[in-house]
Amino acid sequence: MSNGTRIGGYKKPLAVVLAIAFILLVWQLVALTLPDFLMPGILPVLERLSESVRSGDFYAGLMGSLARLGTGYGIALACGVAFGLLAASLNFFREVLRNVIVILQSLPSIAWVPLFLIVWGFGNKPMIVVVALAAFFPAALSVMNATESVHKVHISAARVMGASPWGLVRRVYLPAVMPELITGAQLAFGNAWRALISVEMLVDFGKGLGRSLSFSGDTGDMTGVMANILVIAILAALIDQLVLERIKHRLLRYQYV
Amino acid sequence: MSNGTRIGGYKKPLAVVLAIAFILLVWQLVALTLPDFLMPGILPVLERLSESVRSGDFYAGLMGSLARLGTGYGIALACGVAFGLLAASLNFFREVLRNVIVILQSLPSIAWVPLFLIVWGFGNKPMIVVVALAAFFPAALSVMNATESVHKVHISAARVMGASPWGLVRRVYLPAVMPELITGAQLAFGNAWRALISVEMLVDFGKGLGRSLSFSGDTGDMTGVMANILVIAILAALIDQLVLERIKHRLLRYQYV
Amino acid sequence: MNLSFSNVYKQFGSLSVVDNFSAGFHSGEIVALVGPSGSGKSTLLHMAAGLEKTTSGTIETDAQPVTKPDPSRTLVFQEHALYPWLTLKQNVAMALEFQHVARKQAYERAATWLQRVGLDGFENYYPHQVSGGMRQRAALARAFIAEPEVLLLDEPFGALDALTRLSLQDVLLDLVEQARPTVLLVTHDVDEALFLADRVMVFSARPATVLKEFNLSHRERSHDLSDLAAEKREILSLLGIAVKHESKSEQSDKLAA
Amino acid sequence: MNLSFSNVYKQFGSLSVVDNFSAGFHSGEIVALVGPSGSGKSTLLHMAAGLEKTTSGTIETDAQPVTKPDPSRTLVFQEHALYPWLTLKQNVAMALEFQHVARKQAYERAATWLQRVGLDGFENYYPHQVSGGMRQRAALARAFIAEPEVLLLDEPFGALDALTRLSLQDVLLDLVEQARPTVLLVTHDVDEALFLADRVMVFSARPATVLKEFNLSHRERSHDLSDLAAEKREILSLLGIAVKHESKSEQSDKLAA
Amino acid sequence: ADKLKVGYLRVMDDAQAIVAQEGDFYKKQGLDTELMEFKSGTDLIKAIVGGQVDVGVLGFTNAISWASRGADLKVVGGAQRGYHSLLVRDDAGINTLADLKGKTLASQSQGSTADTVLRGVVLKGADLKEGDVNVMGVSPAVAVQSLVGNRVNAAFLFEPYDRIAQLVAPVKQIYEVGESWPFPCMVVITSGKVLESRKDDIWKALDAQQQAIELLENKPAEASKLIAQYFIAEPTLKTRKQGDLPRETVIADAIKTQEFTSKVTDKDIERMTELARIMEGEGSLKTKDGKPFDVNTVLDLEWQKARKL
Ligand SMILES: Nc1ncnc2c1ncn2[C@@H]1O[C@H](COP(=O)(O)OP(=O)(O)OP(=O)(O)O)[C@@H](O)[C@H]1O
Ligand SMILES: Nc1ncnc2c1ncn2[C@@H]1O[C@H](COP(=O)(O)OP(=O)(O)OP(=O)(O)O)[C@@H](O)[C@H]1O
Ligand SMILES: [Mg+2]
Ligand SMILES: [Mg+2]
Repeated sequence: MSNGTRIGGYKKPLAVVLAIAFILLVWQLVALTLPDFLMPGILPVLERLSESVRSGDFYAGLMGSLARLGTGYGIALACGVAFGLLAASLNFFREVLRNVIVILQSLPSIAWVPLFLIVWGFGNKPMIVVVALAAFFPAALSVMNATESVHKVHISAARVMGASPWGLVRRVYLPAVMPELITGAQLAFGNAWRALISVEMLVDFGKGLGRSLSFSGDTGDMTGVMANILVIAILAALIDQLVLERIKHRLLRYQYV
Repeated sequence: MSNGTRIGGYKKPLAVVLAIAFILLVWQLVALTLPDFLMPGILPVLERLSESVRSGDFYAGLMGSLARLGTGYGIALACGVAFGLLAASLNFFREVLRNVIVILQSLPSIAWVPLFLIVWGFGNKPMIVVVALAAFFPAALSVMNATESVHKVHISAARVMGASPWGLVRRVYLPAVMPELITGAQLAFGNAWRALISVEMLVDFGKGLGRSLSFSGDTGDMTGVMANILVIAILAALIDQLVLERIKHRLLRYQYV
Repeated sequence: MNLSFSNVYKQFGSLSVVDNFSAGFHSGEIVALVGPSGSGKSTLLHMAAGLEKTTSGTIETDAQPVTKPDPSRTLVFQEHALYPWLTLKQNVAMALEFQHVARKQAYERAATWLQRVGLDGFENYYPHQVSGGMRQRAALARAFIAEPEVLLLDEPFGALDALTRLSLQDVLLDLVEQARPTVLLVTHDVDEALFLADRVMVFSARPATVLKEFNLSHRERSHDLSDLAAEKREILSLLGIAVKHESKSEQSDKLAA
Repeated sequence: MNLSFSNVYKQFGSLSVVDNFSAGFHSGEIVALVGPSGSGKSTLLHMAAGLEKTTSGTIETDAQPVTKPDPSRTLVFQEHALYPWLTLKQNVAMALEFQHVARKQAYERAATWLQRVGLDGFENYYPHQVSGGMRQRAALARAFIAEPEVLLLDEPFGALDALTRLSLQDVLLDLVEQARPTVLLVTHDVDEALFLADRVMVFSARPATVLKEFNLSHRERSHDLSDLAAEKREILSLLGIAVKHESKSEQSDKLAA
Repeated sequence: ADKLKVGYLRVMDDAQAIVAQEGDFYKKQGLDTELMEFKSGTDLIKAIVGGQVDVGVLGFTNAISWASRGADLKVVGGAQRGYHSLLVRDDAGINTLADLKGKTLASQSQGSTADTVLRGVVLKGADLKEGDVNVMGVSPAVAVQSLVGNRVNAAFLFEPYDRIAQLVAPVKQIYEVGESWPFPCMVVITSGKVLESRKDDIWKALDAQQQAIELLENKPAEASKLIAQYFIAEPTLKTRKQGDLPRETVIADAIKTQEFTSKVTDKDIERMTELARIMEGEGSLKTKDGKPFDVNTVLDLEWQKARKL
C-alpha cells in the first residue's frame, strides 16, 4: 500500500535513458566552462576510447581487471555460500561467527592492502584476496541470515506432507533462501568491483582499469581519466543489469509475475 | 515467524566479546607461524599504539581523518536529505534523478580521485568531496525511497482527523520516513568511512589514519600497519555502535520495545 | 447530522465502481452495508469521508457539499491505520491534537476512551505489541474520541474474535445511544448487520447498486436472531448463497465465476 | 482411522498449555474444538500431526503411537503455509510429489482438486497473485489431495468471506462423506461449529481442559440453527459471553481482565 | 636460464637500467631480462621483498627502512648521485628556502628517498619545521602539472621532470641538493636470497648497467635516443620560450646534468649513515633493539671490489 506513484511499463527504460542523457549533458556543460586540459568534452573522450579499443591496450586492461574480478568474486561466492550453510548448522557459535564478519566488514577492504602486500609481496595474489574478501562478507552474511529466516510453517508443512530431509533442503530451504542469496550476491558484486578498482589504483602491478585510471591521473591526462571513468561506470552497470539482474529474474521468476 | 534460534539477552554481548577474542586468537596464531617483520603479534602492536598515543602523532592523524569525515559526511547528509525531500515533490523527473544516482553510484567513489585532484589540485578539498560523494548517494536514495513508501492509509487517517499540511509533514511523514532515513545514514557512514581511508591511502596529503597506514606499509613497518588497521577497525565499530546505533535507538524507540 | 448521496457515480479509470447511488442517512441511525467483496463499499465510505472525489453526483452533510475530509466525519479504515511509532494512547490522542486540544487534556481523554474499549493497562504499548483485535479497538477509540457526527465504519469488527466483537458492538450501540451520530457500517457478517443495524442495504457486485433495503428499526435488538430468520435467508440469497445444502458442481461454478 | 489422546500434558518451558487431555476421535466424524485465543488448540493439533512432542501422555492412531509427521495425518495450518515460489498447482501437487507420485500425474490430480475448491483458471497463479481466501482454498486442496485419514484443520475458514466459507464447508462435508477421514476442526465461529460438527468440545483458557462436550450427531445438518439455539447459548456462555445485552462496565471489566 | 626481473622507476636516475635494456646490454651479457616499471621506490622495494622482482634500481632509504625491520636486502652497487632541485613559480615570491614558509610544495610520497632528503636535509637546513611548509606527495608528472596549473608554489624535482618543468612552466630553480649535499640517491638493490642463488646473474646485470653508464656519460645523445620515449610521450615538447623541442634534445640535456656511477664510495657510506640518523629522527627507521642502524649490514660491495672500480 504505497503512495502509488512509482513508474512502471515503458517509462522505466525511458527514465534510464534520460538519466544517462542528463549526466552527459552536465559533463558537457562543465567541459565548456573549464579549460580543455582540466575537463575535456564528450567527443575527445569517445575518440580516445575508440582509439584505445582499436590499439588493443584497452583489452589488456579490461582482461586483467575482469580476470581478477572473476577469480576473486568466484572464490568469495563459493566460500561465502559454503560458509553460510555450514554456519547454519551451528548454534551459538554462529552468532560468534556473524560478529566476526560484522567486525571485519567494518574495516574498508582497501585497508588490508598494505598487510597483504607485505605478506605476499607484489602481484595478483594480494589484489585477488582483497577483492575476494570484499565480496565474501556480504555473501556469507546473506546466506547465514537467510537460513535463519526460513518460515517455520513452511518446514512444518513439508514435514506433514512426508518430505525427506533431502527433499526438504532441495524443495524448501533452497528456494526459500534464494532471494536473500541473490541480493547478497549483488551486494557482493558491488563491493568486489569497488575493491578491485581501488586496489588497482593503489597497487601498481599488472594491467587493469584502475591502474590505467590512476596512471592517467598521474600523468595529468584528463582525457584518459574521463575515458577510464566512463569504462568503469559502463562496465559496472552492464554486469549488474545484464548479467546479475537476468540471473535474478530467472531464479526469482515468481516474484515478477 | 522465524526459525526462532536467534540469540537474545545477555548472549549477544557475549557473542561480540567471543568474536573479538576469536579474531585476536587467529591473528596471534598467524603471527607465531610467520617471521616478525611479516606479522607481529598482539603485544608489540599494542605497545606501539600506546606509544603513539602518548607521543601525540596519533592525535594529529585521528583529528585529520575525523575532520575530513565529519565535514564530508555532514555535507552529504544535509544535501542528501534536502535532495531526497525535494525530489519527492517531483514526479517523473524523480525517476530520472533516481537513475542518475544509481548510475553514478555504480562508480567506486575512489575512481573520482584522479579527476578531482586535477580539477581542484591537492589538498583537503578533493578528499572531502570524495567522502561526501560516497555518503551522498545512499542518503539521498534512502530519503527518496522512504517518501514514496509512506502508507497511504496513514496519510488518509491524518486527513480525516483534520491534520494541517504542516501537521501532516511533522507528525506523519517525518516519523514514517525515519527508519529508512537512519538506515540510509548508517549505510552512508560505512561508505564515507571506506572512501575516507581509501582516499587517504591514495592521496599523499595532510595527516590521517589512511595515510599513516599506507606510510607504514611503504616503509615495511608491519607493526605500524597492524596498529593502524586496529585503530581503523575499532574506530569504525565505535562510531557505528556507540553513536549511530544510539541515535537510532533513541529515534526509533518504538521498534525496540 | 444528515448525510445524503445524490446520483453518485464513481469510476477508477475505466472501472465503474459505484453506479448512480442515492440515499439519505440520519442522525442516531445505524445503516449496515453488505455486499460482495470488491463491490465498492469502501469506495462509498471514502467518498463520504472526503478522501475520494465522486465522478459525478454530490454528497452533502446537512446541505453542505462534502469536498474534503473533516473531523466531524470520521472513518475507521478497513486496514490497520494506527501509527506504529506512537503508543496506543498517543495514537488515540492524535485525533484531538490535530484539532489543537492541549496534549495533557488529549492524553487524559484518550486514556478514558481506551478504558471504554477495554484497553486500560495497555495505554503505553505500541501497536505492534498488542494483538490485531486490540489494535482494532484502539482504532475505534480514535474514531469515537473525536465525537464525530458521521461515523463511517469499514468492517470495524472483522479482525476480532467472537468475544471482543460482541463487546465492542455494545460499545458502539452505547455510543450511538448517547451521541446519536449517523453511522454507516460495512460488514461481511450478516448476523452482525441484523443485530446492529436499523437498516440493511444489500449491494450488488461491482458497480455497486442497491439490490434491496431492509428496515429493522421496529425490532428489539437481540443476539437471538430467530425473529429475523426470514430476512437473513433473503439477504444470504441476495448475496448468492442458497441456504440449503446445494450440489457441489453448482457451488464450484459460482466460486469460479 | 481412530485418533486417541491419553492423559496428554504439554508445557512450553514453564508455561503449561495442555492439561491432562484424553479423548478419542473416530473415522468419518467431525469434531469442532472451540475455546479462547491462546488456550492451546493449535498446540493440540500440532501434537496430533507429530510436529510437537507431548510433555507426557500418548497420542495414538489405531493403537500406533504418533512420533513424527506422516502424510496420513494432514494439518492445515492457521497461518498461510503455501510456498510463494510455486504456483497454486505446484503447491498442491507438492503433497503428492513428496510421496513420489510422478510429476505429470501429480499435476493432473492437483488441477482436479483446484477445480473442486473453485480455483480452476488459477492453476498457474502464484500465491501472492490471488486473494487470501483463494490461498486458503488452495491450502485446503493441498490437504485433501493426499487423502489423509486424519484431517487436522486449524481455523481453515477464518480468512474467508461468508460466501466462500459456506461453499468450502460443503466441500469439506462432501469429502468427509466420501473418504470418511477423522476430522478435528478448530474454529472461533460457534455457528460454524454447530453447523459442521458431530461433536463440539469447548475448551477453557490456558492450560486447555475440556469444559463441556456437545453431541450433535443426531440432528439434520442445516444453516438454520434455531433448533440448536440452546446449545449455542450455552457454548457462548461457557466462552464467557452473556447473550443478552449486558451493562457496559461488566463488559469492559471482562475484556480488560 | 630463468628470466631476470629488473624493477625500475620512470625517472632519469634509473636511466642505466633502461639503457641496458633498450641497448641490449643485458642480452650481450647473456641475460634474459624483463623490465618492470614501478610508480615509486616504496612499491619496488615490496616487490623485491616479496620476490616478484630480482633486482631493482631505487633510492637506498627504502632498503634500510625495510632491512631495519628484518627484511633480507642487499645493496650491491651504486647508480646515481642525488640531483634534486627545488623549483618555484616566478609569481610565488620565493627566493630562498626560508621563503617557503606557509607555501605549498610538491614532493614525492613520504618514505621515499627524495622526501626524506627534502625533510631531513633541505628544509631542516633552512630551519623550517614540520608544518611550516605544506608538503604533498605526488608523482613527478603531477608535480609538473601542478606547477603549470598554479596549484602548488614550488616542487622538489629531479630529472627529467625538473628540466621539463623549466621548459613548460614559469618556474625558476632556487636550490639544488647535489651541489650542497651530494648523496648516493639511487642504488642497485637485491634480496639476500637472490644474491645467494643467482650471484652470477646479478653481477652480469651490474656489468651491463656499468656499460650503460659509460654510454650515458660519454654519448648522452645516443643514450637519449634509447630512452627519450620513456619520459615524453609526444615526439616534441611544447615549451614556453623555445617552441617545439624534439624530445631527444630535452632528454640528452637532462642526461648531461646527471652524475651516474656504479661505485659506492666510502664518502657515500658516510652519507648513508647520516641519512639513516635522519630517518631514525623521523621515525621511519627503527631497529628492534633501538640501537642506531648500521648501514654496513645491507652493503655487499664484492662486485665493485672484483671489478676494481
Ligand atoms: N484508488 C483506486 N484506484 C483504482 N481502483 C481502485 C481504487 N480503490 C479501489 N479500487 C477498485 O474499486 C473496486 C472496489 O473497491 P472497494 O475497496 O470499494 O471494494 P469493497 O466493496 O470495499 O471490497 P471489500 O469488501 O473486499 O473490502 C475494486 O475493484 C478495487 O480494485
Ligand atoms: N513453540 C512455542 N514455544 C513457546 N510457547 C508456545 C509455542 N507455541 C505456542 N506457544 C504458547 O502456547 C500457548 C497456546 O498457543 P496455541 O497456538 O496452541 O493457542 P490457540 O488456542 O491455537 O490460540 P489461537 O486461537 O489464538 O490460535 C500460547 O500462549 C503460545 O504463546
Ligand atoms: Mg472494503
Ligand atoms: Mg491457534
